[in-house]
Amino acid sequence: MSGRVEIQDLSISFHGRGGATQALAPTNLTLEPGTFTALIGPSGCGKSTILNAVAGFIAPTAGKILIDGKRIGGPNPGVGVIFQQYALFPWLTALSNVKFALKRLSLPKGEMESRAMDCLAEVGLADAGGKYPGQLSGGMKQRVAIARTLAGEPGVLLMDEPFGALDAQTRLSMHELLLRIWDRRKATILFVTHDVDEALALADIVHVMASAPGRVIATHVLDAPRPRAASKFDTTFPGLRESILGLLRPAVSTQ
Amino acid sequence: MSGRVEIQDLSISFHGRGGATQALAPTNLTLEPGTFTALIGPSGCGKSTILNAVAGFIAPTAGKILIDGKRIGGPNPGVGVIFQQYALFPWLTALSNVKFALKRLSLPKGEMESRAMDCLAEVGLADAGGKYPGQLSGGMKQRVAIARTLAGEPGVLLMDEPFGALDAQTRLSMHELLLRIWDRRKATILFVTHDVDEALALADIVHVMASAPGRVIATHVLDAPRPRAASKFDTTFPGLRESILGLLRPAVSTQ
Amino acid sequence: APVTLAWAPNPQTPQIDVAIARGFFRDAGLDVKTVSFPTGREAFEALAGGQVDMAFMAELPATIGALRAQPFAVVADLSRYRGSRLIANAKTLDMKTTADAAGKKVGLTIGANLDYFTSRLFAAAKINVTIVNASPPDLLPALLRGDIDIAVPFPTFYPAAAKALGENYREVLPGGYAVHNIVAASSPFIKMKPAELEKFIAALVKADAIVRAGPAAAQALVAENLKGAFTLESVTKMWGEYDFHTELADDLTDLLVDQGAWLIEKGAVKGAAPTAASMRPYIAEAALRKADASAVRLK
Amino acid sequence: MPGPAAVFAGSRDSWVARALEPLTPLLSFAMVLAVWSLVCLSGIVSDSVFPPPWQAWEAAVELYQTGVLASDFAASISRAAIGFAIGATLGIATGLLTGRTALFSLLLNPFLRVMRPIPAIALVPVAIVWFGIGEGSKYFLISYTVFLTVWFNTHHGMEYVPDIYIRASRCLGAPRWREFCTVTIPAAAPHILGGIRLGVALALLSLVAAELSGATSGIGYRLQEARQYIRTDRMFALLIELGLLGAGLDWIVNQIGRRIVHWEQA
Amino acid sequence: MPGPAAVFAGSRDSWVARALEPLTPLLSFAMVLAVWSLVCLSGIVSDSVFPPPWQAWEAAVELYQTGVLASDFAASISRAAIGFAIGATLGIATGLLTGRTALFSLLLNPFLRVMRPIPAIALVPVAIVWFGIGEGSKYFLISYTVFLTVWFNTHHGMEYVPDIYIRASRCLGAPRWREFCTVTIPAAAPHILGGIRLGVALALLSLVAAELSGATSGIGYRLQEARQYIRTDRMFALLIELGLLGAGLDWIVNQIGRRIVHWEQA
Ligand SMILES: Nc1ncnc2c1ncn2[C@@H]1O[C@H](COP(=O)(O)OP(=O)(O)OP(=O)(O)O)[C@@H](O)[C@H]1O
Ligand SMILES: Nc1ncnc2c1ncn2[C@@H]1O[C@H](COP(=O)(O)OP(=O)(O)OP(=O)(O)O)[C@@H](O)[C@H]1O
Ligand SMILES: [Mg+2]
Ligand SMILES: [Mg+2]
Repeated sequence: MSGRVEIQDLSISFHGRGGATQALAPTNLTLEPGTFTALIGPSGCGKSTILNAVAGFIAPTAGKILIDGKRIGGPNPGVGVIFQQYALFPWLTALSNVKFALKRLSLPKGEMESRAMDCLAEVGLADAGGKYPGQLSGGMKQRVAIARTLAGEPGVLLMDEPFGALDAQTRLSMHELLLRIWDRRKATILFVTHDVDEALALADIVHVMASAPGRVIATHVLDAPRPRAASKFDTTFPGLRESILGLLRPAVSTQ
Repeated sequence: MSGRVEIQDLSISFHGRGGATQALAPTNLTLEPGTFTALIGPSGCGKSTILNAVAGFIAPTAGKILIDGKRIGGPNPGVGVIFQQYALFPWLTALSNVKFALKRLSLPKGEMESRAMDCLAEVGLADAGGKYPGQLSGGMKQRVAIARTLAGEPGVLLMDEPFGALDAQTRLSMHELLLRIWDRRKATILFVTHDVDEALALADIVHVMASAPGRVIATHVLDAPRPRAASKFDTTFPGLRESILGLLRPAVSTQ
Repeated sequence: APVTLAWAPNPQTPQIDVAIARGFFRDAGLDVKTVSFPTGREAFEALAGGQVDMAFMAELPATIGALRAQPFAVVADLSRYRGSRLIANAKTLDMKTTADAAGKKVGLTIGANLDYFTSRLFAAAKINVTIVNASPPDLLPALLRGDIDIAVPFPTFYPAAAKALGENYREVLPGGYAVHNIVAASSPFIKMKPAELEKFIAALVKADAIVRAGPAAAQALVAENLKGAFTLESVTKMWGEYDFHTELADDLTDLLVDQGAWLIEKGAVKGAAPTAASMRPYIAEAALRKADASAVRLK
Repeated sequence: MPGPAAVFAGSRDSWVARALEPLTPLLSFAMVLAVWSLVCLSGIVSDSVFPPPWQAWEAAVELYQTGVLASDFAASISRAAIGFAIGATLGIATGLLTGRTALFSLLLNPFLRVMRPIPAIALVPVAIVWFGIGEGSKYFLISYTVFLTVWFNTHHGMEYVPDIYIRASRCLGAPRWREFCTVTIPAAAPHILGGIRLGVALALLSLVAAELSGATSGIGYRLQEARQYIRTDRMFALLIELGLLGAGLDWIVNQIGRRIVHWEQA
Repeated sequence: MPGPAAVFAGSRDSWVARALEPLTPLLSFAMVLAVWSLVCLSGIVSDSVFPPPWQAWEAAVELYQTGVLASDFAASISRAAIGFAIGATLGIATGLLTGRTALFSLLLNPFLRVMRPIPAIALVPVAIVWFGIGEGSKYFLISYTVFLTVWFNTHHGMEYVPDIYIRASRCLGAPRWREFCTVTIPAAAPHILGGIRLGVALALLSLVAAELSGATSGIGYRLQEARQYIRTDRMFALLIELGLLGAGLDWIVNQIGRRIVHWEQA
C-alpha cells in the first residue's frame, strides 16, 4: 500500500526584512500509509508550513520529505491538497472543476464526464454539477473541492483547516462525509486544525505543536473507534482534551 | 432594575424582486433584566433579523418591541450591539474607538480619556489603546468592540455571532471574559450563535429557531452554574445537546 | 492613381478654383483629389509625412521645412498678398495707426507667417507689444471678448471679423510684407512623377491667364466655392490686394532666407543662418519653366 | 448629508426613490434642460456664448438631415474601433507577458510607467511626424492610450492572481500552459475587463484629439469646424452626441463584460 | 508565460529578481535607451523623424539653459495645481452630496454620467467662448476633468460605505453630523483618494489640451511650438519631461495618501 510520508529533519526559515525567522525547527514525522494524522497548535506555530512543504509549495531550508521513498520537488498530483478557502475555480462549474483534475489522465470524453459525475455523487452533489461555485454554500463548495482532489486519486491527502470557515452543524456533517470517504479510499491524511474537538473526533494520531520556533511538543495516539461524539470525549479519552487545551492555553493570553 | 426587552407579535417580511418573503413569523419573547438569552438555529432562520429589529436597524412589519416599556424607533444608545465583524472604525485607534461611544456624554476631556482607558483595561487591553484595529488580532479587535459598546453603558447588549470568526481557543477565552464582565455589569444579553456548545456554555435561556418562516420552536432554561465545561455537557444537561442538534440537523442536509 | 492636393477653398488661389471648374486637370489626364486641412502647417505636415503629393500653403512652413531638411520643394508661387492687417475692436482700442499698438495685447498664432510679419513690423517701428498666442479660430472670439486688443488673423477670417465687430471694426494695413501663396510638392512626387507635375503646373498656368483676363468670373467661382464664408462682395473687395500670377521669382527666395534668419534669431530652429544658395534646392522650377519660361525669374 | 427622517438606519433608499428609479435619467435630464432653458431665457448670457437647448436641437437636426451626423458617427466609430482593437490586443498581450514573467516586468514596467502620464494629445505632434496626418496617426494615438490602460490593468490582474489558484492547479497536475490558459487568464479576467472599460472611455478621448488634425469627417473634426465658424449651437449638439456615445459604449461593454466574467458580480 | 524552472510554486520572484529590485527602473531605462540609440544609429529612420537620445538630451539642456524649462514647468504646474484644487474641491463636495442624498443623486447622476465621456479637448472651443483665451479657460478645462473623476469616485465611495459602520455609529449614539464627519467621510476616504490620484493624472492630460491655445508658456505650449518648427528633438525632451512629471506627481500623491489613509494598505 502506498502513501507513506517521511519528514526527515525538516526545518524551514523565512527570509523577511529583519533577517531570517525559523518557522519550523528540525522536525521528524512519519505518516504510515492509510493513517489519519492531525496537527494541532496555536496560530503561527508552523502547521501550515509543514503542510505546504509536504505539498511542495515551499522548499525545505534543511532536511527532506519523501513520499513512498521519493523525494518531493514541487507540487505533484500524487499529493492532494484541500484548502480552507476551497480554492475552487469560480469560472468553472462544479463539474468542470472536477474535470480539471481528470484532464491529465487523457481519458476519452465520455469517461471523463462519467468519472467526474461519480466523484460529485460521492460527496452527495450529483445534482449540483452545473452550478458555479458562487451559487453554492460553504459546505457544498468544500465538498466540490474534496471531490475534485479525490478525482486525481492522490495517495496522500493534505487538509489545512478545511472546515474552519464552516458553521458548527455543517462541520459535523463534513466530518461524517470525510470519514466515510476515507474509509473507502484509505488515503494517508494529514489534517491541520486548531480545534481540539475536531482532532479528537477524526484522527488516529494527534501531534500538538508549539510556536517560536514551530515544533511538535506532544503526540497522542487515539485508538477509540469512530464515530466519536464530542460530548463523550471525557469518557472516551479521559483527561486528554483538557491536557491538550492546557498545552495550547499559554499562547491564548496574547490573542 | 432596567433592561427589560419585550418582543410582542413581531413579524418581519422583506420585499424583494419576487414579492415579499416572511423572514420572521409573529413571535413573542420577553428578556428579563439581567438575563443571558441565546438564540440558536440554522442559517437563514431569522436570528439576525430579530436582533436587528431590537437594535432598531430594521422596522417591524407588524408587532412591536418595547425596551423598559418604551417602544423603539431606531438605534439608541441604551441598546449596545456587538457585531461578528467587530465594526471597529479602522481609522481610529483602539482608545479613540472607545472614546467615540463616550462623546455623547459631553464629559470633560480628562474624564473621557480616563473612562475610555478603564473600559480598555476591563477587557485586558490597557496597553493597546494607541494601536489601530489593523494592528490587532481578531480576538483583540472583538475585545475593543466590547469595550466600546460597554463604554456607553447600555442596559441591553445584543451580540450577533460575536465570536464566530475567532478560533476555538480564542473563543474560549472570550467566553470567560464575557461572563466576567456580565457578572459585574448585569446587562440584559441577547446572544445569537449557531454553535450549540457556545449556547450551552453561556446562556440562562436558549431559544431554538427554525426557518421558512423563521420562528422559535423550542426553549430551554439552563440553570447549571457557570463556568460550564463543554466536555461535561453530557452530565450537566443530560441529552440536551443531542436534542438541540437533532432539531438543527434537518437543515444541514442541504448545506 | 489620383494626384492628391492639400487645398481647401480660399480667396488666395483662384487658379486652382478655375482649373478644377474648367476641367483643366481632367483634360490633361490628371485625377486631382483635394484634401482639406485647417492650416498650412498641417498641410505641410501631411506633405512631409507622405500623405499628399502636393500642398497649398503660405511660405513659412516651407521655410521651416527647408531649415529642417524635409523632403519637398516649392513648385509654384500662385499669388502675393500685401493686405495683411491688424484688426482691433474699437470698444477696447480705437486703432488708427500701427503706433497705437504700443503696449497692447496682440493676438496671433505663434509660429505662423503672421508672427513673422508682426515681429518684423513692430521691431522696425520700435514698438513693444505683448504677444498672446491663440489658434487661428480662437482669435476672433478672443478679440470680441476683449481678451486681446489687436488680432492678426489669417485673411480667411477678415470678413467674419468685420461682420462680428460691425461699427467697432478697426483695421490697419501696414504693408511691407507679402504673403506668398505657394504650392509645394513632395520630393518623391517630383522625382517619380515628373510628367504629372508638369501637367499640373501647365493647367495652373492656363488658369492663370483666365484669372487675369476676366477677374469677375474667377471671383464668382471663388465666392461660390467658399460656400458663404465669403460673399462675392468681400472677395471682390480684397481682389485688388492680391497679385495673382503663377511664377517663381527671387523675391520668394529672399523671403525664405529672411524668414529663416528670423527663426534662427529667435531660437526656434537651430543651425547656421540660411543663404540664397541653401534655400535654392527647395525651389523646383523645372515644371514651371516648361509651361511658361518667362514666369521663372531666378538667379 | 443623510436624509433627515430615516428613522431606521440601513434603509437608505426611501420607497419613493426606489419607485422612481427607472425614471431617474429622464428626471435628471428634464431638470438639466429646464435649468439650461431658464438661464438662456433670462438673457444673462448671449446666444452665441451659450445657446439655448432648442438651438442645439435644431443644429442636431440640421446635422442629421444633411447626413453629416451619420457619416461623422461612422467615421469616428470606425477609427475608434480600429485603434481600440489594436491597442487592446497589444495591451492584453503585453500585460500577460509582464504580469507573469519577472524579466519582462523588470525591463518594461518602469518604462511604461513613465509613458502612462503622457497624454495622447501631447503625442499628436510626434504621431504626425511618424505617421503623417492620415488615418495612421489616428490609429496610433487611439491605440497608444488604449494600450497603456489595458496593459496596466492586465498586468495588475496577472500579478494579483491569488496564489491559491496556482497552487490548486499545480497540485492537480495541470501543465504550465493549461494553468496559464484555464487558471491564470480567467483569474485575471475581471481586471482585464476593467482595463477594457477604461480603454473604451479613453479611445473616445484620444479620438477627439486625433481628429483635430487632418480629418475631414468625424465628430472631432466637426467640432473643430464648428469652432472655426463659432457655431456654439453645433458645438453643444456635438458635445452631447459625444457624451451619449461614450455613456452608451460604456454600457454596452459593461453588459458584455458581465456576461463573460459572470462569476465576479459586485 | 510563467518562468520555466520554478520548481516550488508560490515563490514567484526569484532571488535574483528580488536582489535587483531597487535597480529595476535604471535597468529598464538603460534598455530603452540602448534600443532607442541602436534604432537611430542603424539609420533606418531619419533624425528629424526619430531623433537619437543624445539629441533629445541636448534639446533638454538647451531648454534648461535658456530658462525655458523652468518657466514652462512653473507655468504648467501652477495651472494644473489651481485647476486641480478647484476641480477636486467641487468634486469631493458634490460627491459627498450625491453619495448620501437620494435627491441629489437622482437629479445629478445621469447628467454627470453623460458628461463624463466628453473629453476636455472637445470642450476647448466652448471654454474659449466662455472664458476667453486667458488662464480662465485653462482652469476651467483642468478642473472640469478633475471634477468629474473626483466626483465619480467620491460618489461611489460614499455609496459603498459599509452599512455596519453606520449602524455601529448610530447605536453608539452619534448624532448625524458626527456620523458624517467621523464615520462616513473616513470610510469613503480610500475611494476619494483613488479619485484624487486619477484626478492628478487627468489634470496633466487636460493641461496639455488647455495649453494648445492662448498660452505662451507651459509644457503643452512648448510642445505645440516644437511641432510648429518640426523640432522632434525638443518634442521628445518635452514628452519625457511630461512623463517624469506625471510619474513623480503620482508617486507624491500616493505617498501622502498612504499616510492619510494609513489604515487601508494593500
Ligand atoms: N511566506 C512567509 N514569509 C515569512 N514568514 C512566514 C511566511 N509564512 C509563514 N511565516 C511565519 O512562519 C510561522 C508559521 O506560520 P504558519 O502559517 O505555518 O502557522 P500556522 O500554524 O499555520 O498558523 P495558523 O493557525 O494561523 O494558520 C509564523 O510565524 C509566520 O509568521
Ligand atoms: N435585507 C434583506 N432583504 C431580503 N431578505 C433578507 C434580508 N435580510 C435577511 N433576509 C432573509 O431573511 C431570512 C433570515 O435572515 P437572517 O439574516 O435573519 O438569518 P440568520 O438566522 O441570521 O442566518 P445566519 O446564521 O446565516 O446569519 C433569510 O431567508 C434571509 O435571506
Ligand atoms: Mg495555517
Ligand atoms: Mg445572521
